[in-house]
Amino acid sequence: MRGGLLNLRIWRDPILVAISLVALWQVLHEIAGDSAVTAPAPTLAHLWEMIGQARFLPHLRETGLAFLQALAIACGGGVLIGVVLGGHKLTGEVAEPILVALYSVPKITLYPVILLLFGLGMPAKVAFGALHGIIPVVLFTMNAVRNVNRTYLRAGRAMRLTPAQTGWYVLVPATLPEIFSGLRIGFSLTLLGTMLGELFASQRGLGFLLMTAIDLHDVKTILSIAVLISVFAIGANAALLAIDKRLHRGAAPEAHEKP
Amino acid sequence: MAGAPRLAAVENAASHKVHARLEGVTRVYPPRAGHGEVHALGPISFDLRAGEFFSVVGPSGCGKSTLLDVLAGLAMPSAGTVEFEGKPVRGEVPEGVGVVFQEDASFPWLTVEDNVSFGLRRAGVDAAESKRRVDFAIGFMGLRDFSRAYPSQLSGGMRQRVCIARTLVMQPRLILLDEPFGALDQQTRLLMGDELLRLWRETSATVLLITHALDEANLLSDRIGVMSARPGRFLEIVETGWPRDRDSRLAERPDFGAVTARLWSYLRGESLRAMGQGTVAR
Amino acid sequence: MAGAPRLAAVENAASHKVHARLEGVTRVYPPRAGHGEVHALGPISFDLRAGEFFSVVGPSGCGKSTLLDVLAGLAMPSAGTVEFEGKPVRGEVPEGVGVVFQEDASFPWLTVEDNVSFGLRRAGVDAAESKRRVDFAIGFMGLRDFSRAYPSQLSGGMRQRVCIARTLVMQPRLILLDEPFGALDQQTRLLMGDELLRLWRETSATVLLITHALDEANLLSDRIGVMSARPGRFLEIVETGWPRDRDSRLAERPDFGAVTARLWSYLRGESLRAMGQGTVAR
Amino acid sequence: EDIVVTHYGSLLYGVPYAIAMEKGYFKEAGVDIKGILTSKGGGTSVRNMMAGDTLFAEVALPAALSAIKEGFNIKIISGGTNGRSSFWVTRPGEAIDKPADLKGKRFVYSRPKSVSEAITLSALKSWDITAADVKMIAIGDFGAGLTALEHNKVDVAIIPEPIYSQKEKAGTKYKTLGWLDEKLPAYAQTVGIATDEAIAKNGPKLKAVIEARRRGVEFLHANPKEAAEIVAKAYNLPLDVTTNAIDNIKKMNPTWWSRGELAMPLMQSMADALGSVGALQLPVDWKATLDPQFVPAAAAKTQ
Amino acid sequence: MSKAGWIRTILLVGAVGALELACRTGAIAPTMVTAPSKMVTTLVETLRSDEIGMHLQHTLSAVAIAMSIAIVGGFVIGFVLNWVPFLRRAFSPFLAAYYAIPHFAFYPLLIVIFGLGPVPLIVLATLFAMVAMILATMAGLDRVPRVLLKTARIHRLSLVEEIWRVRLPAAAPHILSGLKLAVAYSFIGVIAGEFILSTSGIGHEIAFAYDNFDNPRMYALILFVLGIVTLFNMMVFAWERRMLRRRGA
Ligand SMILES: Nc1ncnc2c1ncn2[C@@H]1O[C@H](COP(=O)(O)OP(=O)(O)OP(=O)(O)O)[C@@H](O)[C@H]1O
Ligand SMILES: Nc1ncnc2c1ncn2[C@@H]1O[C@H](COP(=O)(O)OP(=O)(O)OP(=O)(O)O)[C@@H](O)[C@H]1O
Ligand SMILES: [Mg+2]
Ligand SMILES: [Mg+2]
Repeated sequence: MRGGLLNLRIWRDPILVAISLVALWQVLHEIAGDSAVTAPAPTLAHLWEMIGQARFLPHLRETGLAFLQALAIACGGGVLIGVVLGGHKLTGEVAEPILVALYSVPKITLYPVILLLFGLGMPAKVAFGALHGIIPVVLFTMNAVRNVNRTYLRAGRAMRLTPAQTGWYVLVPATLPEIFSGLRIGFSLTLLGTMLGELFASQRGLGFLLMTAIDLHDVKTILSIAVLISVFAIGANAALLAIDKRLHRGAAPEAHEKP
Repeated sequence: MAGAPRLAAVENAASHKVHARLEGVTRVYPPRAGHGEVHALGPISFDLRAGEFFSVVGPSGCGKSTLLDVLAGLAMPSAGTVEFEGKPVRGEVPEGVGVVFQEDASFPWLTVEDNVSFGLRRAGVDAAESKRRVDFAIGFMGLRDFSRAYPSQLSGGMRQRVCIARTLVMQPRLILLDEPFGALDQQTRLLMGDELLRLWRETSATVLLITHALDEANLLSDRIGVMSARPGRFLEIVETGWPRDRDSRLAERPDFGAVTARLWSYLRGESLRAMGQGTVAR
Repeated sequence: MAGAPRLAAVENAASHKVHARLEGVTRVYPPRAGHGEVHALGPISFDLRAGEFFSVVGPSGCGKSTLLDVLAGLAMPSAGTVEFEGKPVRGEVPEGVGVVFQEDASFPWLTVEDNVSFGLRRAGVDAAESKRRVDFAIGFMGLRDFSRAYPSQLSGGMRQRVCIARTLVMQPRLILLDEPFGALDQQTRLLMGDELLRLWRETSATVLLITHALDEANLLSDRIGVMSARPGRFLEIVETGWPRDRDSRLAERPDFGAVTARLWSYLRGESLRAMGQGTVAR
Repeated sequence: EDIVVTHYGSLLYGVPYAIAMEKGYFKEAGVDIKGILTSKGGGTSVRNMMAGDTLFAEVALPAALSAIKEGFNIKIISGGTNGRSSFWVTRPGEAIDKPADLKGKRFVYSRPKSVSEAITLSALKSWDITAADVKMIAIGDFGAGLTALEHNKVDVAIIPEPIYSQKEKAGTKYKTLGWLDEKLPAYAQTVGIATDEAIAKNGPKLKAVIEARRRGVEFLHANPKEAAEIVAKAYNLPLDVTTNAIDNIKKMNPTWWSRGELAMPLMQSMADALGSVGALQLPVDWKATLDPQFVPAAAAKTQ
Repeated sequence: MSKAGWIRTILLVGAVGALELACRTGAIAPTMVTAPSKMVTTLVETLRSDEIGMHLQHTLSAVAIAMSIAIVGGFVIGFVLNWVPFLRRAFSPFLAAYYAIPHFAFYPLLIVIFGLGPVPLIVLATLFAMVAMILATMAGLDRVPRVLLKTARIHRLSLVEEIWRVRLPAAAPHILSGLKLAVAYSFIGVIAGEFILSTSGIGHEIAFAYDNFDNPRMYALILFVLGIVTLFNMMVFAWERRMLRRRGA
């Protein structure tokens, strides 16, 4: 198979982009100066040093733990809800407008409600993360399910699949590319949401580090954390893309046939 | 396919004189985006006898696929009732019914092999038996070279064969086929027809076949329902009287042509009517 | 369709003895997901004569649709060259070519009417003329009651007719048809075939028709290419020698059956080979 | 138990708590503090305290006043920090040397009707300059203000400690406008609060927290060097920065870290400042707002 | 009203009723959530005051600009990425990762580049909304049946015509998920930005109420935002329903 994870060719182009991003960063630094953007080299050195410190690990673990739980909820729940809302017309028509409208309100304003429901601490952070990430997954899945070729559904009914089987064996594979688009957005937003949760109340976590850095106007640390998170998110995205490609390789449309 | 547990089917077929029954069935598509309601089918009343091979012919757009949907439980009749093996069919496909659709219904995310074994796996047939049936079906459908290919790598006719295989491996007691050979060349059609006949004989399944080829309908069927232009009704149900033990050599019989000619004569007017009609409410 | 500006087409047809030419054309699908490369077509060399009606018959999966793609400029040959009206065809569809695909290619977001007028609008045909042609085509295709319906409200055969109408209203000089009547009943097929012949005579367009019905190929064509099992090559090109001014009554001629029989004899072996073959690289 | 301290880990309100933690004063006073939560902004700090099992919070006085005014069941039970801990700065070389130079200049503050706005306007008023004479620009946080200052989008910004010391160390030059608030009356910045429920149930613990904090303040004055070391560790800041920052604050205002006493006049002057920008409705019903029972005798004495 | 509409109404009325009850009986403290009736009366009061019009105008114009740029730009960029395999390969891993970046940390940078006006807000919201649109566009274009593309080529459509008359309508149902997110994210981007970056706008008013513990006003304004967003969404939903109906879903 071409497109294996170790294939150099598929990494070349993203690496070129990454290099251009760093160059852009340098340019921004030249324009804006240290008080808005520190230069790439010292920032990366600072990041390296930060990661090396023993006190960094508990922060990372704290955020990681919350993030993983939130991610599981956002992805699992998102696909499930998406399939149900997309597959069952009435449920979808009833629930979708409510969900989307609620989602469109900046989550920060819902903070008191989250506090009310989940209290202070880990559950609230997880809820905050999941809340950010779940709707994109739901929307992408739901929309794809709604537009699934009706013949596949008819074939499923003719084979007497239960609703759950139809969901898992027909709707999910038929909509895999969209689900993965949703998952990619959902992944990133869950990460962001988890950190936002830490901004509000915390004693540990990347969000805590970020908040104190912002408070101190410690631009180098702010950027270091941003870079760390971005690299993580980009890596995860690339992995999701690769999985996606493998999973629907048969159904994948051929590249445009160029004259 | 061959040599599979078919005793159940035989018993079942024997115990029901009538395998499926339609009574006063009509289907009207409700008005929708840009078009008024369409009275597509009926009223139709007829019995599908247990173990018979029944074909339906009729002009394009007359309601054949609609009839199949209603019979399979994929669509609810607007009026009337459908029964299968004595139990009412209401919006759900009964166990023991297999359907091949007019459209390409192969799952593009599965290989040919996985497409064919899809229903078996869901039904919990054990792996060895499943593999045996699938291998046989794939080989018989001429897809052995492509068992690991995906549908996007197949020609139109090959995809249609995948769908036929997927249904037949399930060994349904009532097989509903909507122009299953539409994208196949005539020689392949004949081969498939013969094999379908053999299968039908061996399993005593009941078959309802929608086809456009009158010769084919004639050759394969015990009875042939000729449908009118929309709203589809049976103008006539022709009994062929062919022996159960028949194959494509039947076409050489002198009385064979007479039946085809009779179908022709019924249909000529209906097709013209279907193409030129201007009577239905917008 | 009828009575449209057809002088240009006539002149064009006259000035080129050869309308389209394939030389040493092959097409190999590259290996992809789960399957090795597929040598689908050729090498094929043949000339499509200006103004002729050429049919292609062959077993399922032999490369007919692939041939059409290459000829239309929709796919590049892996080797060899394609020419249309003296100019090479390289990955772009030349002006004056119309295609009806094997799959349903109706635009689901457009009404029947808008589907049919799709090409006309952009070709700058004036509104009145456009309306005239579209109305005629819709009526002729028996879709008058459904001109404002969307494809999802049509039967399989009706959708196919929409696609045929969409292509014919453009009055192409080379018409490529991939099993256009596959979902139509025999009577409708005959009607359509006759109309296609009339159109062909009137416009002097060149027609290449892929079909599974040997009778149909025989009836309609000046020449019939019989394709081998994959990789598709012409085993034989049969000249029918029918008069230009023919219609479905031709089938009553005594020598008609002989041509069909000849096609049959070529194809029998190929279909068997196509279904049972086990020679190609995985 | 957890407590909430506004901007703990960045700004210096939390110094006494860090010392008390490090030195074990909390335990000695009879309360086992597990963690100190930080949070951004007064609104969130108060909400966090109400939602969680947190015992006590040190938050900005305006937040406490608004919350009480809006019916939140909390009381102010101790004093926190008083007076200023930040610098008004402009770009080096900018010709702002006397009150008259301020006219028409662009002032940055965090949010409308916030402390920073209230205090800035009060300071200007003390030089007879009105809001109409200058341009007030809200920008969110101090960091953004500094960036804006550097890029000449504003003329005067506020830098709190330890950011100032940190910037200084990094070599960034500012021109401080120390005279700007000379005539400004002293005001209270942060206060200790607790819910009515905690007051009823956990009196001794609250007392212990306030007492431990008081000891932290004493220690800070007695051992400035060690205090700076403790803060450097707790806040993860360089030692010279914390040393410098604590020094600077002490220079500006020796009693910035109060010993816990509820200093009425200081709170009143903050309330007045807020009232003047419309951030608070006057008068404040102090009786309903304060609960002085936990202020330690030792602290009350020094007042 | 449709069946779904009725059920939705009943559900909402039920939920609101339950909340009202919980608030009235004191199960939920007014310091946490305000009773719905109070929200509405406060909203009416708020809307009567003069300044709200100005805030509304600021917010809505920023949202409108961000949304339009995001939708059109997102489609164009998605199309280009889909069209040029090299670009797609290169940029795909970065696109969705964008959402993980704590953008609020970069406000100072935005101010430096775009100044202190509404521009940084609009930039922020546009970027936030656009990425979802790009991803949905790419996924949608992948779904365009090949036979329809072939048909476009047979008709010798120009690139623009092909996009406009074939690819866009064919992909439209799939692009909807991006469109819905783009609507949501334009609102979120602008309003959340106003929390910090601005001295006017609905977002600023909400943040102000939040900081001042003015719960009734805060919830009233959130309710108001909900209302406006729902209005926008309803247009998208109506369009979607019509489209799906035609296509036989
Ligand atoms: N979903 C639908 N909505 C509205 N009308 C429909 C729908 N499906 C089918 N029809 C109409 O019902 C009639 C019968 O359709 P049906 O598909 O049963 O025809 P058919 O006999 O199978 O034709 P063909 O041989 O062309 O497949 C047609 O006139 C068609 O327009
Ligand atoms: N996209 C593709 N990728 C790989 N192989 C393909 C692809 N399309 C077609 N093939 C293979 O090429 C061969 C010829 O296909 P083609 O569609 O031309 O057949 P056909 O003659 O039109 O058959 P039918 O009559 O069934 O439509 C088949 O064996 C098929 O498996
Ligand atoms: Mg049909
Ligand atoms: Mg084909």
